[in-house]
Amino acid sequence: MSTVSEFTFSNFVKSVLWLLFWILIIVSLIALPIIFIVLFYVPPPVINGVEINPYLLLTMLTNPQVGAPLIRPTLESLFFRIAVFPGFTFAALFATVLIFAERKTLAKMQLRVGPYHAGREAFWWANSLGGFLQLIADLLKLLGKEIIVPSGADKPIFWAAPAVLVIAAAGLIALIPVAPGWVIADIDVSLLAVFALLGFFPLTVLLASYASNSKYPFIGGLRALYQLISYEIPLILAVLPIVILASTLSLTGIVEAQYSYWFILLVPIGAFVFFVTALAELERIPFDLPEAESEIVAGWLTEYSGMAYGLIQLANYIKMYALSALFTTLFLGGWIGPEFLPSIEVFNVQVLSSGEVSSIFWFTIKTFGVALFMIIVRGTNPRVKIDVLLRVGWSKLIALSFINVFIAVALLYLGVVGVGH
Amino acid sequence: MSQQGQGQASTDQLTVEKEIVDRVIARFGDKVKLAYVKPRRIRFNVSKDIILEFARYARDELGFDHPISVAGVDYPKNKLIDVVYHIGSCTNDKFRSSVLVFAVQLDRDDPVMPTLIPIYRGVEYHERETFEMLGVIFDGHPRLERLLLPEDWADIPPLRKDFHTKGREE
Amino acid sequence: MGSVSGMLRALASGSKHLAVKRFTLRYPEQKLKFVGDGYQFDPKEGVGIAGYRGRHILYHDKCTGCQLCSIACEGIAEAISMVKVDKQYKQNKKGIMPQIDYGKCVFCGLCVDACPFYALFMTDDYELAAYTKEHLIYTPDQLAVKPKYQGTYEIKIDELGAYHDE
Amino acid sequence: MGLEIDRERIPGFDVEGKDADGMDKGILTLSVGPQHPGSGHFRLIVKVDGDIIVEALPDPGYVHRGEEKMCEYRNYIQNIPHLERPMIADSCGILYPYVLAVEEICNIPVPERAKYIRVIMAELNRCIFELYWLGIYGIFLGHSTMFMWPMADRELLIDLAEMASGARVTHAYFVPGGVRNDVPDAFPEKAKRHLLYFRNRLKEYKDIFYDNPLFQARTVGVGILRREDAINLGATGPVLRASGVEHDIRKVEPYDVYDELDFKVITMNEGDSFARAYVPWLEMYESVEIALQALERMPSGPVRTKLGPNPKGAVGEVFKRVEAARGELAYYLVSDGNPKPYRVKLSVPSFREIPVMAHLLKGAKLADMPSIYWSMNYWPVEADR
Repeated sequence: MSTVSEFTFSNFVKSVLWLLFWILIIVSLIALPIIFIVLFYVPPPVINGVEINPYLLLTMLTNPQVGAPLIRPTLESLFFRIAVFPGFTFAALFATVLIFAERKTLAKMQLRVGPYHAGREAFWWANSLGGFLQLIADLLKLLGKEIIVPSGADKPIFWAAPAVLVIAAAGLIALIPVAPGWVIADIDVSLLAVFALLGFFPLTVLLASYASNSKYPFIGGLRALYQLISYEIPLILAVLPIVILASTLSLTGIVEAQYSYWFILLVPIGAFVFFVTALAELERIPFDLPEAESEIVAGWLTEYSGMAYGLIQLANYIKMYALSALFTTLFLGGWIGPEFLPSIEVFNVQVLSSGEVSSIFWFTIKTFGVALFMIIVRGTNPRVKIDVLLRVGWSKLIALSFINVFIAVALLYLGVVGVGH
Repeated sequence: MSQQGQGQASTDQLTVEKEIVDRVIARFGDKVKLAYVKPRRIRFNVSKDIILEFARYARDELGFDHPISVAGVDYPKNKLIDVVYHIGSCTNDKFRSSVLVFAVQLDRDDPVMPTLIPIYRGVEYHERETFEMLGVIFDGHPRLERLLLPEDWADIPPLRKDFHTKGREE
Repeated sequence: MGSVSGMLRALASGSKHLAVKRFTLRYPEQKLKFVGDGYQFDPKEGVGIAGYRGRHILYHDKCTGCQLCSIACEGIAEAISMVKVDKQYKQNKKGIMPQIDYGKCVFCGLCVDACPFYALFMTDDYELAAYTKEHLIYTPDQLAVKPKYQGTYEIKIDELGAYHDE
Repeated sequence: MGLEIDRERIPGFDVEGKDADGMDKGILTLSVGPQHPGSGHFRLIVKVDGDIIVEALPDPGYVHRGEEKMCEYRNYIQNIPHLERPMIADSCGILYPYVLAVEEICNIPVPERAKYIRVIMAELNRCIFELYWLGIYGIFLGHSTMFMWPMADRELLIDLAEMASGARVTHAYFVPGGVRNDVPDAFPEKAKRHLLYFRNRLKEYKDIFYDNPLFQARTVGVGILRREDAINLGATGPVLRASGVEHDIRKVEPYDVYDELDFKVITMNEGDSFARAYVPWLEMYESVEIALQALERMPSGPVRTKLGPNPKGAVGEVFKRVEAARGELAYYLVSDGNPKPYRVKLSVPSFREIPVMAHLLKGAKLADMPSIYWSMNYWPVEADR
């Protein structure tokens, strides 16, 4: 057996060429016919009274002056909202930035450097990113790893759990308004819908841990169940005064009720309880007991590997974005802030108004600030114990949230604030 | 065992050791053999019949209550295995800096002695180690199993002198 | 209330460190500075001279092939073996000199202590990584080369914390 | 919280484990280690009933390498490098009693300056170990910052140790008859600068770690070791002192120049995990104090007695102990007059903490396992030797 690896450059080039060949074959023989058949049967979309056929699309791409008036209607289409902004792409991008910010901030707190070297040798532009490419490398690593399924596992549930987690987390972001009118599902009871979606997580975690058919995941799953259920009650109670003060269950309505003052000034205890329970909901330090690695390896995540693990982490960070955004919406006035940014115009056609740009800016900044505070809390605290966690959740936080409700009611009764605005 | 004076010891230190020796001799007489008295170290050779009694006396009356070490030494020439207990003192301020050493000399072919766990709970793992390293059997030990060596160790106990490390047979 | 103040102090301490200088030594770009040229030994006094214990350096014109370093290493790492060298030296009639296997060496420096002829010292060079085990075996000729190690960074302490700087 | 579980479906539930009433106890056996993020090269077989540990059986031996047998094949000097391998984070501490024992059995005098240098190095190594230990204690409790800070500050002291000895962790610096080499001229000044800065850094640990209410919730009142148990189980070092026993070999049986230096023995009476974690922190202040005093008083002169090539020991036996970072570390050395020792027995503190650990884990909660386990100062490699 030779010590020299089989991996040579010529082999590498050969494999790349082989791959390109197959892609060409598949595209030309299968994909293109399918596209044309679909185009034949499906009518082209009509935006702003103009029928978008493929030729027009190409013209728009090459000549923006033709396409400029159509940008705004595209932005307002449901597909764009779900897929790009404020939907999944925005949330995933935000989550990615959060991961990077977390790694860099923790590193700075711990007198380290953090991700730094990735891509620096290969790309001249990687220097300015300061290690951001590490995330891409991590993603590639996770994609390339084998997903090992334990032999005794309940396979359908084991496979479904990561997907369900991502879907539930993505469902959360559909309800969050990032600017006036910029929300995917502007329903009247979106706050209730948020809690309904949060209810998915403990169940899915328990199913995932049970399906793993292993000891440590099982303990982790039970811990997650205890933790998430016991912290959902103070989470809901902490939001109750907001509903009382704003007299609406719609998140958009709650933000609009805060034009005169943010709710964090009226109910700071509620904000505190919400923040703590949000940390517990996210299973982040100091409440990462379901994944406490020094006790139960990685908790309910123990048997997950490869991209299944990556999906769970993605769901976690999307959930982190969603809960930070929820905190912003409920307590920090959502998008409210001074209008100071110019509008975005493409060839003299206004795409986003000044108000919208500023709103998106303020929303992003506030949400990022809340997430950053979560990161700092992670850097300064150890993990708590399950009994302490349950005691705090059931006695102290619930008591605090009741005090909070009384404060809100008293404010209302004394006429300090009126119902609605 | 030759007596090794190091010279640095002050005379009042040796009086403490003398006192320990006197008390032990007064209690046990000929049944224990004084091996040496050095500054802060007193060694007795005790037969295995009275070892429990001796240890209990050392713990309760003299205040030597802090087990430090249990060592086994193999002497194939004399056909003996010494099991040497080193016991310190935490409660008796007078004897605090001294270490009481008592050794049980066992027959090399049949090394059996009672365990000292009832008196010093801390010797449990030391005795297990002595068992596996020298083959000394401690009567009454609750878990006399392999400790550091693999469970399927099939050779003679490795710290006996007739066991040689691979490549170092002399 | 004690717990609240404790929590706040922890948060403040953590946030404060966002402004403290980073301690990390960015190794391949920055290298540590060491005292002297490496560990040496003065057999007349029987005492060593402080220095970093990295790769050895062998002075061919002093080595007598006495094997004392090899004997010293026998019970420690068995890294030194005596090999024949091509050239003949006046003081080294047998023409044998130590060859060191850095796959085994533990860098204790007791071979330097054993050399009575000022022939074997240690240097600052610690970057010995190689692709194969064979490359870790340094022949007497390789050992005679003086390494070009240049480390300039050391720990600096100022009011913003400790950090590595030139 | 009465969640019904079909126990036969769950792997690991010991269905046979029945209590006196014939009811299923539902004991879950967990094998913690040797490949577990919270164990090190060490295995604990933990049986839990719900969240309570019913029994914990320590199973060391995964990194055993027969140091005691190895000693019998090498002469007194050759034993130095391999004897410090079991405890590379405190390599001076584990070598110290061996060197003292060889000096006594071979009758080698030690120069005064060497004694001071040894004390400085031993105290530096004590801090190095305790920082390492503290870092791992932090990460065991999920406090990642407390892992990184001690690791960074440890670098300051490693830098000093490297400046003096030439190696960063495995110093092989102490030899019978003194130390290998004198410290460089710039050493005292640099050591003072680093030590004073290090002492300031220690205060930050209190803010972020010891005073943190979440850390206290993890450790206060957890794994209480009573004084009499601590003595009878043979606990040592910070574990013993945290249970209220004022027992420090540096005071009880001063070696080298510890009797000339002024320092306190730190004790606490609580005996819980918090006390066991707090005592090392206080001891680091004392260590810095000792090192600074020794730097002040260090005389000039030779540092090593010139030895013959292969020193022979007198016939006899010697038992030497020192206070290493983890506690009382003793060597029992028997010589038959050859250049090689006849028998070397290491009584290491980590090995002595095993019964204490088993004693404390019984009845504790599973979540308390890391905080009890690591508060024992247990170092698997040292225990296995």
